[in-house]
Amino acid sequence: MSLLKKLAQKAFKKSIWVFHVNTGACNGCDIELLDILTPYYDIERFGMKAVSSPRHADALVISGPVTRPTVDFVRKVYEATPEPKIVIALGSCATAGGIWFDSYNVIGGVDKIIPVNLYIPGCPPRPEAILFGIAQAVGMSKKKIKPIIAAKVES
Amino acid sequence: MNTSWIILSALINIFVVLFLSPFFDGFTRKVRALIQSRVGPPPLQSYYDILKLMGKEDLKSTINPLFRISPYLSVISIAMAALLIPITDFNPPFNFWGDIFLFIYIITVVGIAIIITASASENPFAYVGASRKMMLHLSVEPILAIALITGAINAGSFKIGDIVTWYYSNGPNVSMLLATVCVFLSLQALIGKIPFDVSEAEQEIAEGVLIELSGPKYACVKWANMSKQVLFCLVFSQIFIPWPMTENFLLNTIIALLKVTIIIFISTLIEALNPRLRIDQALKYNLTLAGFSITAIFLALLGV
Amino acid sequence: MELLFLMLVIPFIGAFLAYFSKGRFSVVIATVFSFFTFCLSLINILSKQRFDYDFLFFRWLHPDISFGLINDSLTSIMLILITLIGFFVILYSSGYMSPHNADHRFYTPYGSYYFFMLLFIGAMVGIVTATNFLQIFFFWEITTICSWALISYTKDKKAIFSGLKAFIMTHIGGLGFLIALTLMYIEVKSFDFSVLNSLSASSKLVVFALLFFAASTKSAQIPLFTWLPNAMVAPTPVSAYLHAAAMVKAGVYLMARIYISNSTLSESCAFLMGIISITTMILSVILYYFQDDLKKLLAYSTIGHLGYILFGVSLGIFGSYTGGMGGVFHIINHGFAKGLLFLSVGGIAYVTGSKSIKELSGLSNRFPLFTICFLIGMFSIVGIPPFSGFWSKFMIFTGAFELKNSYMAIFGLLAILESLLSFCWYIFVGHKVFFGVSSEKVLLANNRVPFSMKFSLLCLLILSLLSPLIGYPFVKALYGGN
Amino acid sequence: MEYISYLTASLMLLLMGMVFTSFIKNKSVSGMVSLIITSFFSGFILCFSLKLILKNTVLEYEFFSLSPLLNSSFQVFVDSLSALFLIIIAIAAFCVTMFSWKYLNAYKIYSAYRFYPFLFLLFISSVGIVIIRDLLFFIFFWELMTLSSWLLVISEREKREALKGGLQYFIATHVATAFLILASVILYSYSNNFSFIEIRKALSILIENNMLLFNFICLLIFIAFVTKAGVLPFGFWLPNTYPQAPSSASSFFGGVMSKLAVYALFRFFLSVIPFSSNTQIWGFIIATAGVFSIFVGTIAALTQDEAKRLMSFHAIGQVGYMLLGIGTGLYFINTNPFLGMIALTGGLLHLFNNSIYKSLLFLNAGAIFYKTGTTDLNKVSGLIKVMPLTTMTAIVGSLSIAGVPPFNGFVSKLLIFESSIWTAKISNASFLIKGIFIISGIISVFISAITLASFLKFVNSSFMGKLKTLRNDKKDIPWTMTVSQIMLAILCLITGLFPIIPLELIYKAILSVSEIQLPAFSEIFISNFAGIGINFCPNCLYGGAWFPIFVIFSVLIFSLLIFAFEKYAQAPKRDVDTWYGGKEHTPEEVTYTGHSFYQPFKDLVSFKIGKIKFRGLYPSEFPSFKVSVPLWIKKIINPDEWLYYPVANKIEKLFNLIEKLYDRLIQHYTFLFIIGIVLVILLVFYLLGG
Repeated sequence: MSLLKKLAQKAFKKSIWVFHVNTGACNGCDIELLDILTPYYDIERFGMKAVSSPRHADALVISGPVTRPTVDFVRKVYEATPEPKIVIALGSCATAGGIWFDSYNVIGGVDKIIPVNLYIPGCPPRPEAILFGIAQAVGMSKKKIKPIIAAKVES
Repeated sequence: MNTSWIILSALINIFVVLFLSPFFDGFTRKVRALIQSRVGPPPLQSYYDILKLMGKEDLKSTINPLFRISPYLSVISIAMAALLIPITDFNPPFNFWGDIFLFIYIITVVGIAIIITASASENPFAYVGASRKMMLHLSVEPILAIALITGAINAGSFKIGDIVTWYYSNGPNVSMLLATVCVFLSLQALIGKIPFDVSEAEQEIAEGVLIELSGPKYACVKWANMSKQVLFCLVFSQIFIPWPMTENFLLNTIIALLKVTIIIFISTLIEALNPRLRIDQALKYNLTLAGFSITAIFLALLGV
Repeated sequence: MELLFLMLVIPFIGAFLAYFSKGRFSVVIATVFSFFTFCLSLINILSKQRFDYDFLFFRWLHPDISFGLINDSLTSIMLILITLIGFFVILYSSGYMSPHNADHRFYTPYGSYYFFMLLFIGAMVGIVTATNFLQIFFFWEITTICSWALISYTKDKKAIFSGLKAFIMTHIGGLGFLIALTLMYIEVKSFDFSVLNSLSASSKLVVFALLFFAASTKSAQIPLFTWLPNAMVAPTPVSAYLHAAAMVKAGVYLMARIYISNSTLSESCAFLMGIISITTMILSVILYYFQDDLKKLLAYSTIGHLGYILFGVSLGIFGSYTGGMGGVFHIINHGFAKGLLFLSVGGIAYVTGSKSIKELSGLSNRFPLFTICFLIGMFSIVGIPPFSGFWSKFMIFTGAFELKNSYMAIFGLLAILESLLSFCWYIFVGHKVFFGVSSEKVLLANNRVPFSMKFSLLCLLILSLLSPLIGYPFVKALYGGN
Repeated sequence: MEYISYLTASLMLLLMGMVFTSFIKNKSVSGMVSLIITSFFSGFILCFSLKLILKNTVLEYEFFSLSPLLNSSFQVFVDSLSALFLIIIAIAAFCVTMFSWKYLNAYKIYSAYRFYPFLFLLFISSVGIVIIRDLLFFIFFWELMTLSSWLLVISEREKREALKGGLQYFIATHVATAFLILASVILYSYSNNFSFIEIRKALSILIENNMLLFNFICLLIFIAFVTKAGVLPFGFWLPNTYPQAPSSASSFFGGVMSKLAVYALFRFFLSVIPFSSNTQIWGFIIATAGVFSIFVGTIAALTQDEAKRLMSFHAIGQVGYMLLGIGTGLYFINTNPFLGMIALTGGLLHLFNNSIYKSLLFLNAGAIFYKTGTTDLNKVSGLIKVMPLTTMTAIVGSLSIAGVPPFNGFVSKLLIFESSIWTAKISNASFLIKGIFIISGIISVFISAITLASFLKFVNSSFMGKLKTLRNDKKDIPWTMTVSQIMLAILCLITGLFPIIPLELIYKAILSVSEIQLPAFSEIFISNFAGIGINFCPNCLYGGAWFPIFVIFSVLIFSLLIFAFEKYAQAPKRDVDTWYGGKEHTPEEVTYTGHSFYQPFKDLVSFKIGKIKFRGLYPSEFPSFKVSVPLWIKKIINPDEWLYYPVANKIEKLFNLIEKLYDRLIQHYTFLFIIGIVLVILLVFYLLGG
């Protein structure tokens, strides 16, 4: 592994670019996600920023239960994101389907479609929780639980 | 003017334009954050970004070979343009007659490289961006050309070095001041920042020309864009405001960096405080400015 | 000499034989006799004789007036034009005058047709070989009769009227000729071509004006030019012959002859000729734009080009050899090209039954031969190099400006303008008729074109291409002779 | 003597080709025959002209003379300028014929003898124009060229546009030729000879005696050539005409034919018309016409959606550059030979370069047509996947025409810019004239950007993007077509990197033509294979320079660095679908058509004056107008109606009146008889008595 590669890996943690995917959310999570861009929380101080193309993204933040029409989109957007990437399921719905879990047009949580690295539960989750979650995902903050999902990603 | 001086000077130019440009970008972001009363990213953030992108996966959405080549071309041409800017001395490291035309064309090549990348990517958003970028380019390029030609007429030489020397020794006159003002007014458009960032409008066409790029290619284009900012600020500060200039090349470099910092600060202020223009508005603005700047030529002809 | 005499006699004999023979046999006789005439003229040219023969046994009116045969460059080249085109027209007629003709079905026996055609050839040979004005006048009136008969050949009302009109108008011209002859005789008792030199200044102008009047009616110049467009009711080969070699060329031949034989003509004569020919030219080019019938278009074009020739001759009289020779040169070039044009239009009419510019389009898809013939004829006429018209027209233009006379320069300018305008209309017509999507008439046309028509068209095509080469030595000789 | 046999042989070859191909109906056989013949021809001509230039000799030979009828002779005269153009013709002819071989298969209803004979005729006439030194035969070949190109334009005889274009073309150029004919006959009246030498003598007398006439002749010549060259407003026909011919023919039109008009202009104004104070005025007029053409032509090109039409507009614009160079040169060559020579050289070098890349670009359009059946930029896209090499050549051509370093357009444009802007410093012309020259320079710089933009549009919308449906299979175009394009592309690159090669040829050509004292090559250009330096005045240092070596080295070094960098970073690669927001789309939905490119700019330069709509400063559609002829004209031109028929009717009435007297009554006859006798007797008495 070359020096540049190592540097790149190190830099990865300091510069997470986020692409936001809405698979059918009620916009509650989306508004909370926007909150972290505001001066109060200011996600940019961690080098994070929202991008508008999955090609540039390092993290996919998926909010909402995966509805039937959006299944293809979720797969596509996952494919369109370059490695290394992390997938963050934002909110209860994205985690496991939320209150829509048995709805006829909902598949369920995001992990039924694509591997997920991180769940941020809450309906909606607080901005602090989102920040904390992302920080955990990239290893900026120590994890409190064992990352079982990480194994799933590798498989 | 020996070979070693040329190499040293060239290295300094490359260093300033290419390798310091992420720092200046970081500076911009910091300033913008401060204006918006945020903390903002760390000053080296842009270096991290580029490094990170270097290590990322390189996605190929097309078999078009141009899609692979042209991002690198943009960096190459920026580097070449950097060699034509006087930083360490009145004379740039590569200094020959007629280089203002070469300079104008090389900065065009930067645009072409990005446009070809965009259009090779097969993405309609990228096409929109490419179209806008070209229009912006062809409306703003005449202003720089006219300003440089004004200098050339005044100095009686097509060398950038001679223009700077003449300007430094003779002091400003009306035509040069007018040209300077015009270049300043077009600086944002030259750099491609708000209010002239129509070709990469994130909210509107999803980064337009850059939408399909990823990994090292994206890093290159990002880097080229950052370097372009420094390059044009250097053009403005070194050619149109050459004061102060000393004998010592290190001191000159530091002065140049300081000037660039100030200009970038002003440019960031403009960027942070303005909304984006529509493409037709931008075109009209630029073409009006270009028409206005022709006055500078006539003034230069009259010798004032 | 015997050759020339034979040439003069053979068409007349052929004419009577053709008249009295039955059915298709007359065709054969006409073809053979015209071919024979053509061969004789060819031999005449190849033998390169130049003479001025005198029929010593024949005297009339005055002992000094001699009749005979002349054979110089002008005559030789006119002879080749007359006999060649005559032969091809007769050959063409053998295919054209048939019941299969879609334009007009010819059922009637052809005897009288070939009679008059051969008579025409004979009369034209007589005109160009005549040694004096009186002799010319004799044959001159024969051509008038022939044209009258041939124009009203189809015998419908319009044809008869047109024939009569042509007859009356050209005859009025002939009257002018007669008066001129009388005046000549009264003053110097001679009809020689060089007689104008010996006339007194005032009567010289009068005689010249009268001769020019005769020539201009024959050559359809202002004022009496209206018979020519009407004469288009004649069968197309007749029109072709009328326009290319016979009838109208008699007038210009007369003027060319006067120009060559008389060196002391005044400038006012030249000016008179110039102004009339230029006016005719401009008038004809305006009239181009009102024509729908291809043949009428060609008729007006003939009027214009005769104007060119007369303009060239007038330049020659004015003092420019280049212009004069250009005029003579144009007789040849125009003859071949116009013959080609008429015959191709005849072919088009033969297959489609229409000569209307509006009705025809896209002919090139089905009839490439007609297309090539028409286009090459057209380019020759309007003077696109490398085709023939370019050279003679260029000489005329050069002559006009060479004189450094402001009037002649203006005339030259007008001539160039005419050339341009006619080019515009011709190229438009060419585009309209030959290119584009085929019209109904063209699609319904029958494909069978008689071999004789094709053959004569092809030959004329080649001749038209070569006509500058054919004409050049003669014109050069004429120049040297002066 | 050796030279003339070369020349005769090559002309004979062309004639042979014309005759042979007239009889071969099969396209591929005909193509092969003409390719063989043309390659021999090109080889001969290249050998001949290079030898001529390098040995610095002149070929002078008289085939035949038309005297005494006209003092004109078929006088062949090949100096370095002619040789330069022969080189251009040879290159273009070879590539065009090679391309046509397979290309003609793209036209279904189209037999070979609608194309090759006329192409050979075009070659013959172009060679003829270049080598002749006699005005009459010059006009002859000039019009022959018009004729043959017209035949090529209308070779698709069922197409309305082709016919319209052909008609416009022929009429416009024939009118121009009429101007030339007028000029020539006026000149003949003074020189009494059509030879250029005699005409020059006559003109030098004319300058002293009749300035007005001299200027009039200059005007006629100017209009004649400028119309053919396609300089606006005289070249209005060009965009309607060039696209209609088969692409290989339009390639020859754009690459050589319109350049021959510039050649003629150059030849006449530099060597036939003697230098005088008027030369300056004409230089200025030529330069202004050039700038106008540059500006309008190129901006109009930006608004076009059809590849060949776009290129045709660029042909107008590029000719403007040449005219700007030549005009500036003519203006300054007397007062400031250094500047004048730089401008002239720039103009001619641009011509040389232009003939290469313009041919290339039209061939590219032909390749597109071959593959898709259309050159409409809205209907083609993604062709790089089918023909990658063609795409590369198209990009090279586009960058060359835009003058991007290191391709060849840059060098010549550099010379033109510098010379026109440099007038400010060196010349002592008036403020206004200087201003106009400088503005011309700036406009040409600006228009370079526009050129680039419109060619990027061409490249982007035809070669990039999703592949749309093709006419036939997905194979690449035949190799002959590709090779002919690649040859031209390589030439673009070579002449861009080593401009010294054409530059020296061109300089020699100008020196061979001009009769005034001019600085030597080494005084103006310091050059080696590293690049060129330009000297603007005898004492100053080098005023302009172009070091392609710098560009090459920098590109190489930086490319190596970046390549190493990328290799070092070891980014993994993966093929993915294009990102449209996750959804499946048809190619039509996700293609950004050529029409949409630069829409705001198009709106900016489109306006309406009266009833004429201007699109890109160029009238896109004229209101139709009808000329109604007044009745009196119709009446006057038909004297039958108002003169002859009434008179005839009157006479007829008179005769009817007389006829009435004959009413078959013997008494009346007797009465008349008696009256008659009485009258006769009275008369006799009167006569005898009197």
